[in-house]
Amino acid sequence: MVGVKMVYVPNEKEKDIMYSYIGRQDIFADIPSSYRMHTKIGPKPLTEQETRRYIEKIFKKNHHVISFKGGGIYDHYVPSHVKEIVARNEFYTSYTPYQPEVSQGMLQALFEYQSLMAEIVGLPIVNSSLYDWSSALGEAALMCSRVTKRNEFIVPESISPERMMVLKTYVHRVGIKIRTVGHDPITGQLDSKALSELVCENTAGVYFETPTYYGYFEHNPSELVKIAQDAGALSVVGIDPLSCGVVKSPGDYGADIVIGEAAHLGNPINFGGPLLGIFAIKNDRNLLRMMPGRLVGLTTDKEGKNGYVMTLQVREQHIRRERATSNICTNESLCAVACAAYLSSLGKVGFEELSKTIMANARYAYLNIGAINGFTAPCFKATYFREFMVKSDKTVAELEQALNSIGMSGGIPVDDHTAIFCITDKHTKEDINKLCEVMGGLNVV
Amino acid sequence: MVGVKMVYVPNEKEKDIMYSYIGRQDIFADIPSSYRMHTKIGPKPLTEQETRRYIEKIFKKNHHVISFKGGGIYDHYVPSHVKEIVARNEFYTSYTPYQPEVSQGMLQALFEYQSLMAEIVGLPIVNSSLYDWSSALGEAALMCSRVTKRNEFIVPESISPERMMVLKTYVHRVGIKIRTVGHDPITGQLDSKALSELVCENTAGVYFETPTYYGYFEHNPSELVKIAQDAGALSVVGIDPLSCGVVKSPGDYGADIVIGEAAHLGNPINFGGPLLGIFAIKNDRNLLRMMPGRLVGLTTDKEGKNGYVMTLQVREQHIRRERATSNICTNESLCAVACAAYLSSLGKVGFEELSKTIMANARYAYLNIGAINGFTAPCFKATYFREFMVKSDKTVAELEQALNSIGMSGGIPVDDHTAIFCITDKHTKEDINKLCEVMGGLNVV
Amino acid sequence: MLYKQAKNNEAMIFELSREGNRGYISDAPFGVLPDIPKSLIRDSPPILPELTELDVVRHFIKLSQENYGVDTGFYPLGSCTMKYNPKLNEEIAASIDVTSHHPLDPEAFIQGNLELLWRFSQILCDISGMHEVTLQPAAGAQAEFLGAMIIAKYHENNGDCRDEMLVPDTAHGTNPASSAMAGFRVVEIPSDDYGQVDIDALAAAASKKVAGLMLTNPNTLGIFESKIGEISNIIHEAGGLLYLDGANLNATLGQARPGDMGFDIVHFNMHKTFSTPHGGGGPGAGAIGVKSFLRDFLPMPRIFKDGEHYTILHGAPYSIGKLQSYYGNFAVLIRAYIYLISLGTDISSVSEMAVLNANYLMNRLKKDFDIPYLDNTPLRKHEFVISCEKIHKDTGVTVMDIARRMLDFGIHPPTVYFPLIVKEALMIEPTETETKETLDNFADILIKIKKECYEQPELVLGAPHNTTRRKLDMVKATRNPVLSWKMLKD
Amino acid sequence: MLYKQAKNNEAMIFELSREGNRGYISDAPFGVLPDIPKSLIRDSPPILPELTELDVVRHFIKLSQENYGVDTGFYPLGSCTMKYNPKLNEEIAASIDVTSHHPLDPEAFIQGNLELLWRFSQILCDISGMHEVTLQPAAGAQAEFLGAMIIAKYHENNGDCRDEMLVPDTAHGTNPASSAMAGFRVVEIPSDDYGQVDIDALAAAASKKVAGLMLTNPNTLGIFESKIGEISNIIHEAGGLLYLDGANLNATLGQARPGDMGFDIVHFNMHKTFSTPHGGGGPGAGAIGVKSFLRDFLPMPRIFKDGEHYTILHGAPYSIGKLQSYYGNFAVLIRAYIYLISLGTDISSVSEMAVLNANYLMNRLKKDFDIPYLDNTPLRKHEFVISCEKIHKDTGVTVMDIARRMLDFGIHPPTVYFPLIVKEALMIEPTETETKETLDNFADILIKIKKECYEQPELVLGAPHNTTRRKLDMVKATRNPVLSWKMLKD
Repeated sequence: MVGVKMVYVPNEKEKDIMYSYIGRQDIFADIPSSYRMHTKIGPKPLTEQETRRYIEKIFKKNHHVISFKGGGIYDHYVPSHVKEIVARNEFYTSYTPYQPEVSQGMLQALFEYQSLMAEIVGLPIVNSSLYDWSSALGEAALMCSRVTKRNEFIVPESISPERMMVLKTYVHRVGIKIRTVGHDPITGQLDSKALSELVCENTAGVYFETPTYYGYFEHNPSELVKIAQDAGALSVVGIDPLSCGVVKSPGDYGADIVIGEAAHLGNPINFGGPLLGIFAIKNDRNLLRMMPGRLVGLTTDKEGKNGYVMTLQVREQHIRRERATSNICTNESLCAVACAAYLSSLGKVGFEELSKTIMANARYAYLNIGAINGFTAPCFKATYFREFMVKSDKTVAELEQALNSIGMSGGIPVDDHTAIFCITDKHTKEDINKLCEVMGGLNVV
Repeated sequence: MVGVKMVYVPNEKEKDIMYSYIGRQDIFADIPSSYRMHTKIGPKPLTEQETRRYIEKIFKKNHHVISFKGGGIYDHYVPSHVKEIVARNEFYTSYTPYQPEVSQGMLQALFEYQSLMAEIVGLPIVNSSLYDWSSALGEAALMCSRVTKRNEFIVPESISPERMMVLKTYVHRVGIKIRTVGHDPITGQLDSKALSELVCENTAGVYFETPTYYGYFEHNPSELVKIAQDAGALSVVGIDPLSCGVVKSPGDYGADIVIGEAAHLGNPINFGGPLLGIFAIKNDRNLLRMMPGRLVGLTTDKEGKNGYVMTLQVREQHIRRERATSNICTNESLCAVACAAYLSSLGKVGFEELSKTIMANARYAYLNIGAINGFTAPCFKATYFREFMVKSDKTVAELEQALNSIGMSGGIPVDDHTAIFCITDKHTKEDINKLCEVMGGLNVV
Repeated sequence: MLYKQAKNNEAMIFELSREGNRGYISDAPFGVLPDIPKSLIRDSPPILPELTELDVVRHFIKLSQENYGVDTGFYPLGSCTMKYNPKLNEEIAASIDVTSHHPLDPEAFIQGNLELLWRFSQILCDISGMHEVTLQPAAGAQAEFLGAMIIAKYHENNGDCRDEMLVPDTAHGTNPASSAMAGFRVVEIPSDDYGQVDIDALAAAASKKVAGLMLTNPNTLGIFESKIGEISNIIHEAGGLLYLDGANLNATLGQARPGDMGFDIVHFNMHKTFSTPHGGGGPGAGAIGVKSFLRDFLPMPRIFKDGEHYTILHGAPYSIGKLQSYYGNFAVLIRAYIYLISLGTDISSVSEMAVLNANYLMNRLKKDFDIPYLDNTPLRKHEFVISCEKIHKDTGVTVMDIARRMLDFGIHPPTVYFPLIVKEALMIEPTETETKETLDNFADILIKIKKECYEQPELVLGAPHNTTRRKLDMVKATRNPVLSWKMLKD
Repeated sequence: MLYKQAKNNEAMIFELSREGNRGYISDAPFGVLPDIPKSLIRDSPPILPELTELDVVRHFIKLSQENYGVDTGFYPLGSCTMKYNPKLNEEIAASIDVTSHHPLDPEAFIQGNLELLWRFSQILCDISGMHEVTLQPAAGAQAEFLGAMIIAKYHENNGDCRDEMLVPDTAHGTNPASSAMAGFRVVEIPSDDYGQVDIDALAAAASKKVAGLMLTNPNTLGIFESKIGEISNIIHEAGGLLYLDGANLNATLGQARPGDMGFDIVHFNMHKTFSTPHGGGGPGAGAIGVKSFLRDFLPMPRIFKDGEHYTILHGAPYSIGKLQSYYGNFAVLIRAYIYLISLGTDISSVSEMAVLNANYLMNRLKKDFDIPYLDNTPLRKHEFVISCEKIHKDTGVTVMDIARRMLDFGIHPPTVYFPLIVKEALMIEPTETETKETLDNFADILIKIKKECYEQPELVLGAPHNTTRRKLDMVKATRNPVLSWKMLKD
């Protein structure tokens, strides 16, 4: 459709004036002619209505399912008012708040995100976001190495394969070695003895997750933190922040660095992105200096009024270039604002309630699944949060097929007979009963 | 769910303090005890998620159709940015702008709506909205009577039955008699001879519509206006404002009052409401004094800056009470803002284009329908805008059933074999071809 | 710290126009334009401004920042019940299920919408103690007009010629205006020393000419008409009908039902009692509930439940007809319905806190301000009225000046000069959705402004200082009306 | 008339907390909590603030009014391409189709999403002249890191040990930072008198140690690297790879393709070139396009079209692995895709107007300001850089002061102090979505401020005057970091 561009590109009638003002007609003359294009590329321009029809036709090829897949992507309900807040034009159409005097809204909102997350993880310093949990792990490994000047990073064998792949990418070229430590086959708990033996003078950091990728908590996290710290390494803990409504925070047991995923606190899952990587540290000037990501701090203006600014920017790439603590520039600010609005809405009581609800509902699910003939759940003797492993006589593929046929999507496969199921606040009792019904029916047939 | 109310009702923990501050525990003691309720009424409170599930379950009982029904409700595309504008919290959560200094945004937006609509209808004074076209007609009849101190109001026989019913309700108790005038059976044009004979010293106003309920234009509106005015009556013209992108505006032919419906310019159809009633008058101080509805005017503030206020409020019920020009108080402001945003987006060229597109596409439809064996369309020799009558050998009910079965909804019935079909900018060529296919198939079977 | 509203100095949209720019482009036609008689063709299209999508967005976003809503601050505008508008309701109202159906589409395709309307009217019946509800009125005033029409129709139907409508002197202006539109002569009933309907005056007025009484209860002083039983008897014994102006229903939700008090007709305002947003003046939505003996007079269409199916009744012999097209303001009604099903039985906590907030705030202010009728009637319901007459006499500062001064503190002022029987009235309705801190802050500011009236009256007289515009010249606007760009240009 | 930003004096959200208030309540559990070992249980829940839904909404709405975005005004922040974010894209991105799918759900259920990603990557290939595109990077910087990793992997795979990355002195800071993260030693290449890469220096640096060159073209001076053919030859002959930092792609869209110029790897920023909103810092989304000989190194997962079916490849032997979880920032990518299919072949008008706007504005300013390299290189692409060094020397006013003064006029200032090779640099990128009037207004204001620098420097030094906050103390924030409510309390 001729003219569609005019909706986004003005000055159609003023182009001539502008060209003659600058005194030249070919403003691309500096591009060597051999590279210049002489034909237009791309499809036929579409009007707004045509565009919408085009996209909606493709969307029809998706099918909505009740999914029990998690793996860091937790499909929580997002209250309407949180969506309305992040749809505010002044928020979503702004850039990184480089000019603080005119950007107090975003800065205060990010400061509040940092503050709310600090309360949850129990550490006072949280950056204003990283891309996701996985890249936060990569950054944590790099930071541990920078801080300790050591080059080994220990992770649990039970780590999510996604996170493991990202971690490897992040450390691959800077000479950090990844070492893994196993877990007890009954309790799933990280093998603290093996860990004690593994740490050495090369250990930059020890990472563990709680809840783990398999869904249960480490019951003695302070021991793991201590092993790391005793070896002169930093302890890095990966969490689902929602679990901190029930269980001790990493701050409670002295973790140095906390990472995790917070997208599910106020953001839809969006097919896996954007996410919201948490990165928190102890109040330690040395760690602070080495920390990746943006920080918003409180200060005062020339009239003495409180105000907010991006601070400690000297760590960042736009100032320190190749010696920066990270290359991160664009982060996930708006997701952090959503998270702040969501957490303030839940409040102290609501956060604890929701944390417990997830835990209770997950228990309802694994108890009922575990009671089905031919199924075992959960698989370790430990306290679980939202995810749990299900072992079945039938293969995961057979189970998945049966679930797909009624519009459900089962757990994330671990091996041929094991999958990790996930419960969020969107699952109803009926959903889980239906899941169990399919599982039960599977064995009968 | 206990506590749901707390989301909307604060002070749960401060109630005791407040009760003791006022020094009484029973704040409903002034309601005679015989009337006080001792049991709670209503259903179980629902959480946000439960509420959504409940509503969505009921919505599933609706079925989306491609509808060819119009009758004043025209399902036009609403651009995304228009929706975003009226979703601005400062707009939609504000009251009528009684305090102008803090409400300049809404006042300016309404002034702009008045101004844009004034350009379209060709009259300089447009109020900031009435409920809908029908009640605008009622108000117009009342106003004509007030202004002329006469008590007969002439309307075309071809008026929409909805509008006719509303008109009758509005004038029923104040002694205004409704007289009707017919139209030429071939051209559909209002019988100007009959009208000339009907007008008399009792005629307060003469109302006609262009396009008419049947969809064609009055080809000689200035004659009709003149007949009214020569009889000392006011002429009232009902329009689809979009048609004024092509045809002369009522201002061009000297109408005294213009009414119509503008909801489709920027607002979704919403199952028929809210709508957006247009009410415009000539620049005549006497008419202005007698006009219903709110008006926003330009003035200056104490620093001499331009600013906007609600003006001429002395006409209104909150000041003049039973002698007010109308009882209207709440109107359709936000729909008017959407309309202003939409019209500014279309602009001069886009408005004309859209007006012509509707007319051209309607013609495509009636030519193709008219070419089907057993069908006649359109039914009058006249120029049509968006709606047109279709006569068929089969009954309207048979046709409707056939269309329903493929997810379409046909025209609005006029009689057993006639229905009024409507074309909007949402109908595609494929929709109309499909419609014709069903019509063609109907006669074959 | 004083509030400062944004000043964007935004030009009128016509001034932003630049030839050739476009903000929305519709699909190209697939048909061909018919030959149009020359006489019919407009000489030139309407001179609408030409802007890009960005221009349009930026213009209206900037304007919005120069407006004040519940979402930006406290809005204790008396009798308007400016409570919080829950966002779930907004989101659902914007969904395709609400926005996309034509009201005349086949019954089978709109069962969901019909069910919602039906269920909603049932809830309203339950809450009000009425027997049938119509959701057609587009607003409260149209509902009043409908109520008056039903009263008229009822008496007409009885062959009873009654042309007087009784209205208390505290009534909203819409009551007399609506009565007049329905052809009634309005007879005003004075208030007594308790701020309530003067029973003796009412009894004296209650003749065979009286069609009905339009009563607001609690009234616009926020005072519950405790003698409602007596009032009901007087009106009914005179053969009249009792109509409740439901503008103040927020005060009694779940506490007492108008149906039980003898009201024959009740109107509801969705945008007051049931939390739908007011949109800067509208759209709102109204409803009318009636006792069963009046149900045949209700407007068309009516919705009935037939087993699991919902049907539409388009005509009925005694119906007053139609008030506006189709089913009323559906997109507004749906928000109110969601609000009600979400709160459920907790609806009584709405009225409790609305009343507690009002009484708390009144008590915070009673030492510093005159509150008429307080000695005789110590309780208020959802709102209360202060008189600033003494301040005016002492300092020359009017209540309107005080209202304007409040703007400087980021608070929307209460309603002023209403009800008419209180001089220099300030009518304060905090609503239930505001916190105690907000009320305390409001009280502190009002007391501070009173002090300013005595100590620095020029500060108050010159207000507002911090809003987008300073005090606007209302007289100029009336004397020389400029009501459109067209009038400005010409 | 000067702009004034809103000042709402909004407290920190923790200060608004009142015990017992709730802003969102989740469903009650249907299961029973397991026994949790005491040692695991948190002593007390995190002290999150307690607010009603209204409190939360009002707080953040007020904060939003104290922020500045493209939708509130001109935002010529150089190198950030702050163009208009079309609202259709926002609406579709908020629809359930975009928001609700899990990335690991069965392929058969997510065919629509896979198709969209696949089609999008095809369009990016077409536009850039590259052969395969991955959409995984969450942002431009992550894309750069990925590009550097692909360069590393390529050489590793060839058994070729190269540890130097060449980066011009005009490069964005992310280039050296990303190179370092990928284990490279960064070698800076100076610019010549034309504001372009010094070819001799480049040739001298091009050794067998060189893994590649990260080039921005047009560069951050807005100057097109006209000797790109020579540059490409030098790098390729040395065995290195040529990487395009695509931050400035807006300048060449539809005019010339990096693939044709010899680039082996290109990165894209959705939130710059393709109009997705920047969200106050993110989320954005990146993409990397490569020539076919590098496709095996792309990260997992990759999407392939197989007839009408789209499949996901989760592993491949030479892949660099994964950069972040799953498919990247889908909700951002979808906006960019919609933008591209909507514009279609009109994409070239984007670059035309972006470049015309920049050159027009530069010419409007060149009489009054120093524009380095202008004599040698008179054309700019999408942006240009002014030096305020003389003003600084003459008056003591820094470019940062000038930037702050612009805020008083309701304009977001350009980027300052970048690129590093220009002293007191002001880097101006108007973008194509702004009108000539906006540019003229900007030029007038900048010239006016220059005048102020000489005549009333205190006005500029004291700026901003009309924003939510006056000049903020950056040093204090660094010296005594207060980074959370927790730190403030303690």
